[in-house]
Amino acid sequence: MQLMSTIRSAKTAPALLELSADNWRLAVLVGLVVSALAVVTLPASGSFWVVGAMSALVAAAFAVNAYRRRYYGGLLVAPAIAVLFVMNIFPLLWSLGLSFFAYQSNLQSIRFVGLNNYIKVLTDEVAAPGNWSALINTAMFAVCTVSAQMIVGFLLAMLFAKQFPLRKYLLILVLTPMMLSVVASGVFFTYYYDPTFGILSYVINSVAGGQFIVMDSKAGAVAGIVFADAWMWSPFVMLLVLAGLVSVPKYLYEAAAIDRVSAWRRFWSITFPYIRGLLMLALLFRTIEAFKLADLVIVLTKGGNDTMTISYHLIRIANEQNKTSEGAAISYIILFIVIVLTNLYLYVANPKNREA
Amino acid sequence: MTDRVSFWEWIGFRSVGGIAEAGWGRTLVVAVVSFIYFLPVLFIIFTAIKPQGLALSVPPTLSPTSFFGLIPDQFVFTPTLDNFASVFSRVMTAGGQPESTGFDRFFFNSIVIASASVLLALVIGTLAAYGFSRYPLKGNDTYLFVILTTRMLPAIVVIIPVILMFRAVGLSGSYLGIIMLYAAFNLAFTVWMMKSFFDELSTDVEDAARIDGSSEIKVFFKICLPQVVAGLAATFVFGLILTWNEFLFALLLTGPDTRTVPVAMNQAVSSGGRGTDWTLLAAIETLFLVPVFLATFFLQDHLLRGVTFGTVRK
Amino acid sequence: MSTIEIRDLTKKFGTFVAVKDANLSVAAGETVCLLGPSGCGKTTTLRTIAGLERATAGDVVIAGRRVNHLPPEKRDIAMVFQFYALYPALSVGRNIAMPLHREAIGSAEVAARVRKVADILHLRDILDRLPGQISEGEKQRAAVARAIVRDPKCFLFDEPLSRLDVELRHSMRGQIKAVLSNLTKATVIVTHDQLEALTMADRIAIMRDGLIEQVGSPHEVFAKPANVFVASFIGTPQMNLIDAQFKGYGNGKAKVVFDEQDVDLSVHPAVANLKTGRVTVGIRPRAFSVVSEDTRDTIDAMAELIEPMGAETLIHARTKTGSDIRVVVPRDKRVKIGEALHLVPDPAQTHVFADDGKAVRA
Amino acid sequence: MTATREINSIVMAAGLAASLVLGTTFAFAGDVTLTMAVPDWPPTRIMKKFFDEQYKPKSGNTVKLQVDFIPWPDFYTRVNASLTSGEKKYNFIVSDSQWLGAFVEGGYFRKINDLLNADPEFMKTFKDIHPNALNSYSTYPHKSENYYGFPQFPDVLVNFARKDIICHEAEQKNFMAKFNQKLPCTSEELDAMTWDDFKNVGEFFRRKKGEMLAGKPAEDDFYGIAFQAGKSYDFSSMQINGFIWQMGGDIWDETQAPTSKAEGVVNSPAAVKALEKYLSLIAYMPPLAKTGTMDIFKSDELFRQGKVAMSVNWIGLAEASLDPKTSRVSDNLVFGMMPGTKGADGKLVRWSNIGGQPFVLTTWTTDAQIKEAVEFVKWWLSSNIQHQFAAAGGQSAIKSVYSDPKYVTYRPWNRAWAPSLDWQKDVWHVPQFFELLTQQQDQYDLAITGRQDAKTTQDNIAKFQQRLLKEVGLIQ
Repeated sequence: MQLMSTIRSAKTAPALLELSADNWRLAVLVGLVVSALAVVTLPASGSFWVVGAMSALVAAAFAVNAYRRRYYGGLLVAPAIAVLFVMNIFPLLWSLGLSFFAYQSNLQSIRFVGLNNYIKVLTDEVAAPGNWSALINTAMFAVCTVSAQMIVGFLLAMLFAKQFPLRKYLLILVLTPMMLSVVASGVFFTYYYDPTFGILSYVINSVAGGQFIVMDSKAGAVAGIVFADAWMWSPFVMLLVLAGLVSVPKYLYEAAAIDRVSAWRRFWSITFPYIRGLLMLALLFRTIEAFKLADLVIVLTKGGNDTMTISYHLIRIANEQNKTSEGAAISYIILFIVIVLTNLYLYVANPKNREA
Repeated sequence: MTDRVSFWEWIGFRSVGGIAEAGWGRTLVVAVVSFIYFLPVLFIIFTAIKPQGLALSVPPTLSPTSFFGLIPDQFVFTPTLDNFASVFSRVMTAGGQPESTGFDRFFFNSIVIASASVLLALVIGTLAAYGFSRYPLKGNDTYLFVILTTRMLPAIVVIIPVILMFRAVGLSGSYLGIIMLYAAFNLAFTVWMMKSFFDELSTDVEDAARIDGSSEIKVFFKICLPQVVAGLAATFVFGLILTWNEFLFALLLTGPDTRTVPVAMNQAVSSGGRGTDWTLLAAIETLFLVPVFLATFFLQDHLLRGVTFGTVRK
Repeated sequence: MSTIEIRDLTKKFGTFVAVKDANLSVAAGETVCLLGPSGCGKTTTLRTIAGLERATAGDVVIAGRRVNHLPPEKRDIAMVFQFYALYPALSVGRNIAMPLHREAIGSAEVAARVRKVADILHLRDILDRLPGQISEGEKQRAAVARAIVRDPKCFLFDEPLSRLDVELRHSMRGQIKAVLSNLTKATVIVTHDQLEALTMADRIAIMRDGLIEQVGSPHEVFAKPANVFVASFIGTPQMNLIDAQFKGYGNGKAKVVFDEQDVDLSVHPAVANLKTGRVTVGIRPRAFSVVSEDTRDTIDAMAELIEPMGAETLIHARTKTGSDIRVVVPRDKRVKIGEALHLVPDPAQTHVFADDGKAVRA
Repeated sequence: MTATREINSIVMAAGLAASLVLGTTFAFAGDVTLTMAVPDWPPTRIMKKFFDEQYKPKSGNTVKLQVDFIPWPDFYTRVNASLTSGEKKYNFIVSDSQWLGAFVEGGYFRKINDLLNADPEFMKTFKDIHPNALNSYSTYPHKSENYYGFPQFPDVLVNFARKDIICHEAEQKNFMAKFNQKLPCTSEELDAMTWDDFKNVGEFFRRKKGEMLAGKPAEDDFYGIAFQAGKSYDFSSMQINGFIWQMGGDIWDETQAPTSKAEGVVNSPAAVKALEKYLSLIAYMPPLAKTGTMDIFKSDELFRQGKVAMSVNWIGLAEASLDPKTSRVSDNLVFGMMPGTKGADGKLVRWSNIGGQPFVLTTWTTDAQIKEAVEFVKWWLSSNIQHQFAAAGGQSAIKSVYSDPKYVTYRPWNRAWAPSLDWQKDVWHVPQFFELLTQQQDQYDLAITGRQDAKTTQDNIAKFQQRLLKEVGLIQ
């Protein structure tokens, strides 16, 4: 128990049967007994609340105990860990477990298959090619959309880096795209790209003549998706970069002006060190999100024109086809890739490692 | 006496008069770029005030006014507020009477669920961040990384266990369930962000307060918290933006009474069994944009301070 | 020729007038200090010379050329900033080399020049460190090194020593002065520290509320303050400034009344032309001789507080009606609290300022 | 504070919270609530409306129908998650006929044979449903005697056309000159169309902006035909199946499992030729077809916006084309049966894939609820309500209802309804439906967007189906 480990106890712990708010041993005992009774005697929806109350009791005892004995670290972190455990980590472990079983949620039969799901999704001659091509597409989308976001976000940030009249009002305009619901903006992008009704086609058709269809080739479809995604999320990168840019002390630029430093050198010597960490952070967050890219693809192409991404593929497998355990295996493969990338980021972003 | 001002100086890319201050020239340039960037949103807003029949007209109608003749008449439409009325009440069956669409409830739900969950995450997450920052546990970094990991997996993976869990305990379709779930999903972000803020604070003042006999609780509330108000505001805005438009969990874990707008919005994507009702969808999205837009606007000053995550600190 | 000249310079920020009609010229090889309390416009003046601010009106002339429209990089100047403005991501050596990148010289030459200034400023051992890893004094020297590594038309210093402790400040004053004296450039130093100004400057320009009050050599501004403000600002302990009624002039002495005392003071003959009325009499604390007799020439006061200052003793004396008079006497002059003092001011150090605050000397 | 007091207060607080969250679920005896998951569209809205306005339970109980209107795009996701997670929330579920297998095998959908047997009146109504509709909507295994569902909104594909274009004199004359054939104009003429005629219409009406169209210069590019050719859900299979059946091919026959084969059947020359025919029509559709997103909604939208002359689509979408608020062509519509293929005997073969949805009972519905549910279903399928439903824009699969002469007067497309019903078949109902469908849709998308020929496409589909169905034991 981490609550116990931080700082050595200042007061002696109460005896087991002493009635005291910090007697966590008694609380655990009472909690277990009452919970067990409740589980046996009450229906699930009733016993849940009794167990919940008992957990709260135990937690309260732990909290009082921790406070009296100054285990502040554990005390402060515990609620967050508890909520995360119940709502996130527990379900994650559940699906991790499922990935070792053959389980199809609509058929309710279950049997242990070890690593077979992983082997199947990676090597099976029917299932694997789809996974691999979706993974490769996802990597391509990640590279395209993240770099587009980084470039556009960076350029936007450069525009807003100085104080000027009405800046606040113009900034909020640029931030708006990321507040839109993906579905709504995605649906409107199908309109913008539509060859019959769409604005883009209208403009191009009237300027160039002929018939313009954005989404009828892989290049066009990818460009269409990347454009919409980058449009929505470049403001996020912009905010991060902008935060770095405005944190550069003004006098450094003044010194650079006095020292007659060229714009190029000024950027790399002064500005860039201030935004490097934030750029890497944006890269991390956006890459994680890029691996989850599905909504826009569903709305814009349904995965047609070879734009299937691993996340959409996963939705089809885990949701439409109810192949729950196979889906879990795929998601843990995604998680593995993302964790590797994240650690790579943390390694690169840490100056100590970089210079070594 | 006036001096020649170069173009670059005028738009603020090079300036003599105050390096960090640019003038109206810069405003003009940024306004043009921002406007172009904003155009797709503007189009949605304009679609919201378009007569339904003009949504798919060719050539597309672009503006409710001609802007003093700037825009040719064929691109101009007569604005209407009917679509906003249809968001809340419209005819659902041929020849029937207008009936309530329940959107008043959905908006209410969205606001309650998003704000409650973000605030809850803020409370729990700020406490945890303070703990991670001031009282590092054994394996502190591991905890932090695990917390970050919870944001990496596609939501679809956890959905079945979560539904099972919610069903078992009767949380399905309740406010409490979805609020707790969103709070958990916002926690990762909140903890990471707030920790960087606490890390940036100098501990001298806190130590001084402790020496003066302040309790830990008082140190936290009276000394630390007031210094990270910007961080709280920024975290709130980011959390709100991420939660506001969440779709999958909302679809699967809310009932008819707790349904949120992003789910109900699909009413307009496939309206009455035909395709998209463009003007209705635009009206919903426009209304739905307002709360988060206002929140962002009023907390905007904190945003830039908020996103540094301590990475700038040397 | 390396000179700086500002003519009728005015700088406004919105409606706030930071500098008003300032005139100043700095000759080649000359060091001028802009001295004044904070907010007086001295830094703005310097920044306007540097081109970091644009003049609202008036001209900035560097080396005989009007540079109002030129950005800093085209003015060929070097500047040391108050916070040093060292580039945090670059080593000290690369910081110093920064201004040399525009010069058409090879990297060997750059290295040689950096080494040269590093030697002058004793930075040789820390060239590879980052600014975050060196002390305040080293930062300051690095900032100076970066300024002098090049051969600009003039030097500008913004509060160069304000962040150093007293001891470092003392030694750096000497070092900077030594470095500057070897260069024949016009130099402007902004400071709020009169000691810094008095020791380093060839001339001092004293500013208040955007106006240059007086420009002169350290001796001039001390011995002949142009007005009450300069008189009060220069010199420690502060000059005694006594409100008095001028009753007339005769026998080389001015008859003044203050605090119900009639006193005849030996003053500058120009006082004779003054009309009777309110004046301010300024007398340096060290300008008093203590005599035993109460005469018409003496100012009478009672010692109230005695502060030994080492070689000298500062006495706060109070006149009958309560005016405070600071007197500095040699250490060997023993004065007790409560003792009545009869003070005779040195005529050469007695200044009369007319009702408008200006010194009466001509 | 002592631990006992703590326990007391915490338990009380938790109890309070529980009752707040769970809400009061206590109900009086005699109160029955039936909860129903339905897609949000007019046929279900009408059902709910009729129930609220007209339904009087014979039992005297207070019966409430609580309907969860779920937007169409998310309907399956929501229902599927609710069922597979064991949420046990709904008593009735509107289900696409193809989902039957997946959810029957999972034990979610309730077999209703016992209810039918117990109630002859119910059985009589039930057996009055057109056999093709009954087989599709109610049986699992397909065409067995195991019954599950009741028609909610039965649907077939019909041909929508614009009178102002196809009946225009100049167009009629030019068409005759070009094809030596009359351009179909009336409903009867539409009924008689083959896919070749349909293709001619497509070819004939391809007009660029400004070219003459029905006596006026076209305001925008104009196209002859539209039909479904989209990648998502079943938005090409439903159409292609009709081509395959009409041209003598077949899909994997689940009724003959496990002896029926996929390889050799699915990629038979007839099936390949059928797909080729389907693909040959794509060129005459609006350009969106080239992106693989020409789903039923887009083709309908293009038709309503006046960009095409003829469109094959579900009746379920037709209502919007009659409404001037959502349709630019509402004044000039004519409807006919979906085009057919000339058989060896010279008669038109009109096989088509049935659409629409049944609604089913779930296994956790209690006896008390079932009693009321049966009464409700009987009421719903009663002649009076079915007539009202049809009059409000619905369709009825009950023979006595649709064969009533009044029936064709409700809507202009109703005259095509009865004859079409005789030609309906359905796609697979097996639990592997979604796997079969997604793979097939992906393959068809490749063919539609011109990346793959018909032969390869059908070969790939056959190979996949053979393997998958063999794996699960549906093919020996």
